Amino acid sequence: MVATHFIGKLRKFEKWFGIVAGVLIAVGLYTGLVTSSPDYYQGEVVRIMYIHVPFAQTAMLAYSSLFLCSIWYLWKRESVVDNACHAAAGLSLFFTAGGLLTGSIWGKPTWNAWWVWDPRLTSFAIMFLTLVGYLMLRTFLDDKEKRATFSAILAIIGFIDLPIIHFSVEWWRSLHQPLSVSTRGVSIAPDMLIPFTLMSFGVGLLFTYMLMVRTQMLYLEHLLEAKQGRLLNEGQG
Amino acid sequence: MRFSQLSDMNAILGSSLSKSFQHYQVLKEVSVEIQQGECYALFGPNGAGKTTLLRIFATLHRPTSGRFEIMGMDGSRDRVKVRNTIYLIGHGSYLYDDLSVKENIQFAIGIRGWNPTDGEIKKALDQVGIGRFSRLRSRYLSAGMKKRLSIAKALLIRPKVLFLDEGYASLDERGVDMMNECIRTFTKAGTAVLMTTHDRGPTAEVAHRVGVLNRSALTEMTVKEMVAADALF
Amino acid sequence: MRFSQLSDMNAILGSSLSKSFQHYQVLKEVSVEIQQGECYALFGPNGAGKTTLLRIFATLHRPTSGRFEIMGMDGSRDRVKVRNTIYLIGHGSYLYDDLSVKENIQFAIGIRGWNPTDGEIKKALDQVGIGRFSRLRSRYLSAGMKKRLSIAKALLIRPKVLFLDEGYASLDERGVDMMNECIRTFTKAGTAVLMTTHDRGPTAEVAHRVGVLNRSALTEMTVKEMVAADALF
Amino acid sequence: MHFFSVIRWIAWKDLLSEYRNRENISSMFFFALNVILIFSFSFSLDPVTIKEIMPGIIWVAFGFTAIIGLGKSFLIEVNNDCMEYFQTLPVPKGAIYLGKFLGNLLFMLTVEVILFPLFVLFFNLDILDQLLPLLLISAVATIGLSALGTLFSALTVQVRAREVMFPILLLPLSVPIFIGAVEATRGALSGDAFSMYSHWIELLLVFDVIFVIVSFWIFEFILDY
Amino acid sequence: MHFFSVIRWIAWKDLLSEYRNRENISSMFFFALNVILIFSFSFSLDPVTIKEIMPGIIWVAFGFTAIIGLGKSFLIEVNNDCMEYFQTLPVPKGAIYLGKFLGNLLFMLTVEVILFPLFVLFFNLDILDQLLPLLLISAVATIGLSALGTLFSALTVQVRAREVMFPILLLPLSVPIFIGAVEATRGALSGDAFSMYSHWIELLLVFDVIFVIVSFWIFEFILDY
Ligand code: HEM
Ligand SMILES: Nc1ncnc2c1ncn2[C@@H]1O[C@H](COP(=O)(O)OP(=O)(O)OP(=O)(O)O)[C@@H](O)[C@H]1O
Ligand SMILES: Nc1ncnc2c1ncn2[C@@H]1O[C@H](COP(=O)(O)OP(=O)(O)OP(=O)(O)O)[C@@H](O)[C@H]1O
Ligand SMILES: [Mg+2]
Ligand SMILES: [Mg+2]
Repeated sequence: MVATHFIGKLRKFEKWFGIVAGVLIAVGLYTGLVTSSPDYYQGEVVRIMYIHVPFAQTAMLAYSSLFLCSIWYLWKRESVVDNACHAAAGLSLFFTAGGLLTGSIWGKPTWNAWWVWDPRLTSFAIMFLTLVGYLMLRTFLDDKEKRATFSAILAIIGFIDLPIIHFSVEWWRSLHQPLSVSTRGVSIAPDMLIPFTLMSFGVGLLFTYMLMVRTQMLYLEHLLEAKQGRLLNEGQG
Repeated sequence: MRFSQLSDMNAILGSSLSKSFQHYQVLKEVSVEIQQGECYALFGPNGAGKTTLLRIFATLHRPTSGRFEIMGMDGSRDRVKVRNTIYLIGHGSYLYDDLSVKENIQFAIGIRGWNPTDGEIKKALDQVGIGRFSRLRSRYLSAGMKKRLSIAKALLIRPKVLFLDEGYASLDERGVDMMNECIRTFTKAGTAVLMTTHDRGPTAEVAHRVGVLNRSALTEMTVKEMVAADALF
Repeated sequence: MRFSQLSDMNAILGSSLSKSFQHYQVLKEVSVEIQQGECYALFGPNGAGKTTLLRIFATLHRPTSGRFEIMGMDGSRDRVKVRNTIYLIGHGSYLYDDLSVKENIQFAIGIRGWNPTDGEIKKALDQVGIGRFSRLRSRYLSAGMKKRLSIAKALLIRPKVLFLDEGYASLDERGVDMMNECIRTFTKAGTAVLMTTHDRGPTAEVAHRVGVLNRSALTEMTVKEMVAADALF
Repeated sequence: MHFFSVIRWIAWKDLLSEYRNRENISSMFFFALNVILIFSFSFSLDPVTIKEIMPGIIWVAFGFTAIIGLGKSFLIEVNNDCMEYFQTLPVPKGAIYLGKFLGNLLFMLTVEVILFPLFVLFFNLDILDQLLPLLLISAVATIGLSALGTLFSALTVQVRAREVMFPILLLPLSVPIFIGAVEATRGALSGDAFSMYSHWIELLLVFDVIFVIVSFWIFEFILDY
Repeated sequence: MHFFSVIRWIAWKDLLSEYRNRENISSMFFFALNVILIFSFSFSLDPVTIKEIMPGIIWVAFGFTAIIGLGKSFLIEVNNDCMEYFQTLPVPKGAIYLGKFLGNLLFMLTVEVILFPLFVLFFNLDILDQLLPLLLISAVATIGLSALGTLFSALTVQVRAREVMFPILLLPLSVPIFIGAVEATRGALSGDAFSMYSHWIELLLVFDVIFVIVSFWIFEFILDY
């Protein structure tokens, strides 16, 4: 069946994602925290960038995958895809929280406030709240198909926030750092660019790895629930 | 004969339908065939899955596995076409409390793209015995009157396949007779009727075939066997 | 004899009770007397006012005119005392969805000032056939199981007067037998049972007396007459 | 065409029910009045501050009215399982959405049009020369709010904790609408030239189009999960 | 005594249900977070203005949380007609009120205690030295709000348009509470001496006593109309 095939694929490839992610993050952290030079204006504080930016970017990557999986679910209605959606949402919330937290920590020294009402920060907070709403909606729905469909709908309509997060710094004059890599070229020092890139890809891959593992976990939970309900006919085919 | 002419195609065909809710497998490989013009009665203990089966056929639930056809059209792929041919009288009355009986009928039929005349509406309401109440707001109808109103709608829609959940519930004795009369009207017109029920007496008067759903499996019998049986499950 | 010993006092006494809702007079000068240990069955068409009458006796509605006594206490003046002696099994299940079956029972009885032991609760649940589900959240009970739970509560509360609205509704055939068994338990213990019903068969097995409420008036008959009658209304 | 006749039937039914229950719309209106009352007590009202926060007060009041009013828009459909009837209906589900959406939009606009004069009265606003832009802003913001509100009302009305879930889902996604509406209103109230805040109105229009189209398309799945 | 045992049973049942549905309380909390979000956008936030309107923002946010949270407090009782069971119960009805009131009070206080730090964080407040008076103000204001809210929830839950009727009844009567709470909070936040705003707290206390006693007495009639 589709589900077993899909899960088999995940099991086969997951370790490669895990290994590559580990290596990239290790090297990225070393070059970022130890060998790269401190920022001219911000000093050592800037090193939190190597955590903050990858987390924030990965949060957006995670939401994008949630969005794609949701469309996929509405199209194919495979329950394993719903497991992937659930996994992506949880991870997206995790990385969003990480981005908010590291951003706040960074904000205290640079803006002298944990929080400012700036477009990027706010749109990011909207994403956070949308994800909370998403997970909450799931807990309030018992019917499996209804839960999968309704949460997919929410994820799709919530996707409108993503371009706002990304482009808000361009559209509105804001406190937050503008895009460092954009159509207008790269505006970042080379010895910062290397760890930055490593970390971005590393955390992105880490997310992919976690998504694969978590999807399998949720799928197994679903099978277990099915087994408790004496319906093994679904998973083993 | 009329019956054999129509019966070249099954009105309802379910094959190995299974359905499970979270913890609980309600239906397990249930198969059933119902011809046009036939009235099939479904018995079974509380919680056996009768309503669930009806709702699957009415395209309200998706089966966990298995497939079904209504009037030869696939129940998952051709949902919209299937929906053109079916009507379900279930627990919900599908009424708007603040519209009158007549307005409710106009809405329910009108939204399907057909506007019945006042005469047609009145005829259907009279047939189910609530013609007098056509201007009453449906908020003030009693449970039995709401059931009758649903039947009136079915009479106007003239579906190819009619699903009746707990057909006789909340009807008094005269209402039960009226219901049987209407079922006969439907089957004569070639409509397949699938109904769940707990009442053997009235069912025996109209059913052509009987199924008993118990422990997520379906056993079939004739009406005679049903009447004679000591206990059905 | 036990019966005559108890019957020196009426358990339920209604005299010329009338009740009208906004537009509509439901009951008109209805009088009825029911003795202790007696089971009185109330028939009548949809909307006749059976539920309304029960709810008046259960101190849920106030009659528009007329008065009634429960166990010799006036239904309007001594409401609190009356409430100590009655129990109503109506359409509502009185359950909290997120408490388990057992917790629900503990709450419902505990708030009346009495804490039954686990053994007593288990016995009552077993008697109605849902002992296995005592730890299930009541959200997941089917309609029939909720009905059984209400009966279990009544068994524990041991009211002097029990009102049963649509006693057999949503019970399957085995559930109906269980219900009759419980009604017998109650009447043997001297409880007066007043129940509304549409099902003549099972009612005949337990009822001592029968009333038919039609066009806001009550006519009484014996069980034999009820069984023999062609139509009750 | 059948598509439009479905829209018409839905809107007809909603408006007729609303008309039969005239208390409903007047109660919404009193609710908003209450909100204004609470606001005027909760915020100190010296003329400078009031000018600053007036747009916010207006839109928060409208927003909460929307939460209460739109949240129950699909209640009428679940009460007697009418949602189920819709599900088994052989008609395009998007038309049902549009019918409900139009009804809700009309309802919200009515409440707003009645409330505006009250704001003027209570807070001594001077808006006569800005009436047209203000009406335009109200209209475009309300379209977006109603589009989202209708969708989420249909979604949460079938959920266990619907009273809470509706605002929890609606509010974050309507933040852009609030921002646009508040900023544009601020521009209009402070007497700026239209071109100075028209970009906010354009932004609102973009959101309107996106929300209506996406909701229209996605509504199919709410009725056919 | 039986009176107190009734209170205990009611509170036990409510808290157990609430515990089984932990999402419920967290959803209330996220609702309030959403309200903060909307407010922070709707009101311009330069430091001077914010100081002016902060007490209002806090109490309007709590107020709306109360509307959503308390409004559904009796929903659990009508879902399976439990109100009817209460009515036929041979116990003092006031005890049932007190049980529900205590549960609601606890619930509101929990949400507020979690929200306060968020206000501090989001609006950069400086309240550490004023913590005690602020907690006191919250407590006395919340008692009054819960007392009224519990009563009106019981009243409106049996009414057709309950979503709207609840705030319509609650808001006007709770205006005194809002005024008292906002003024006292303003005093505390601007660092005044306690004696300078303690009369507002006394006022709130008077209202608390009146509301609790009147509601307690009047509740009998809600259950026994
Ligand atoms: C709570 C506070 C903060 C939040 C929620 C936040 C959020 C974000 C998000 C969502 C991104 C990813 C944008 C994208 O990829 O399109 C990002 C990137 C970034 N953030 Fe933050 N941030 C916060 C604080 C800060 C602070 C204080 C600084 C430094 C002064 C900062 C510097 C950056 C930089 C340099 C980037 C990379 C820019 C780019 O390439 O797009 N952030 N932040
Ligand atoms: N949406 C649902 N989610 C979870 N469980 C459900 C759902 N619908 C039905 N069930 C469960 O499935 C079982 C079958 O229910 P169903 O309503 O089909 O029974 P039924 O045969 O119609 O019974 P009755 O005679 O009481 O009407 C029940 O145990 C019920 O609790
Ligand atoms: N609260 C109420 N307000 C207005 N009318 C009511 C109310 N309760 C009942 N009625 C009306 O009173 C009449 C009698 O209702 P009741 O429920 O007592 O009938 P019943 O004999 O129990 O019928 P059924 O057999 O359907 O249960 C009905 O017409 C009903 O519409
Ligand atoms: Mg059923
Ligand atoms: Mg009745």
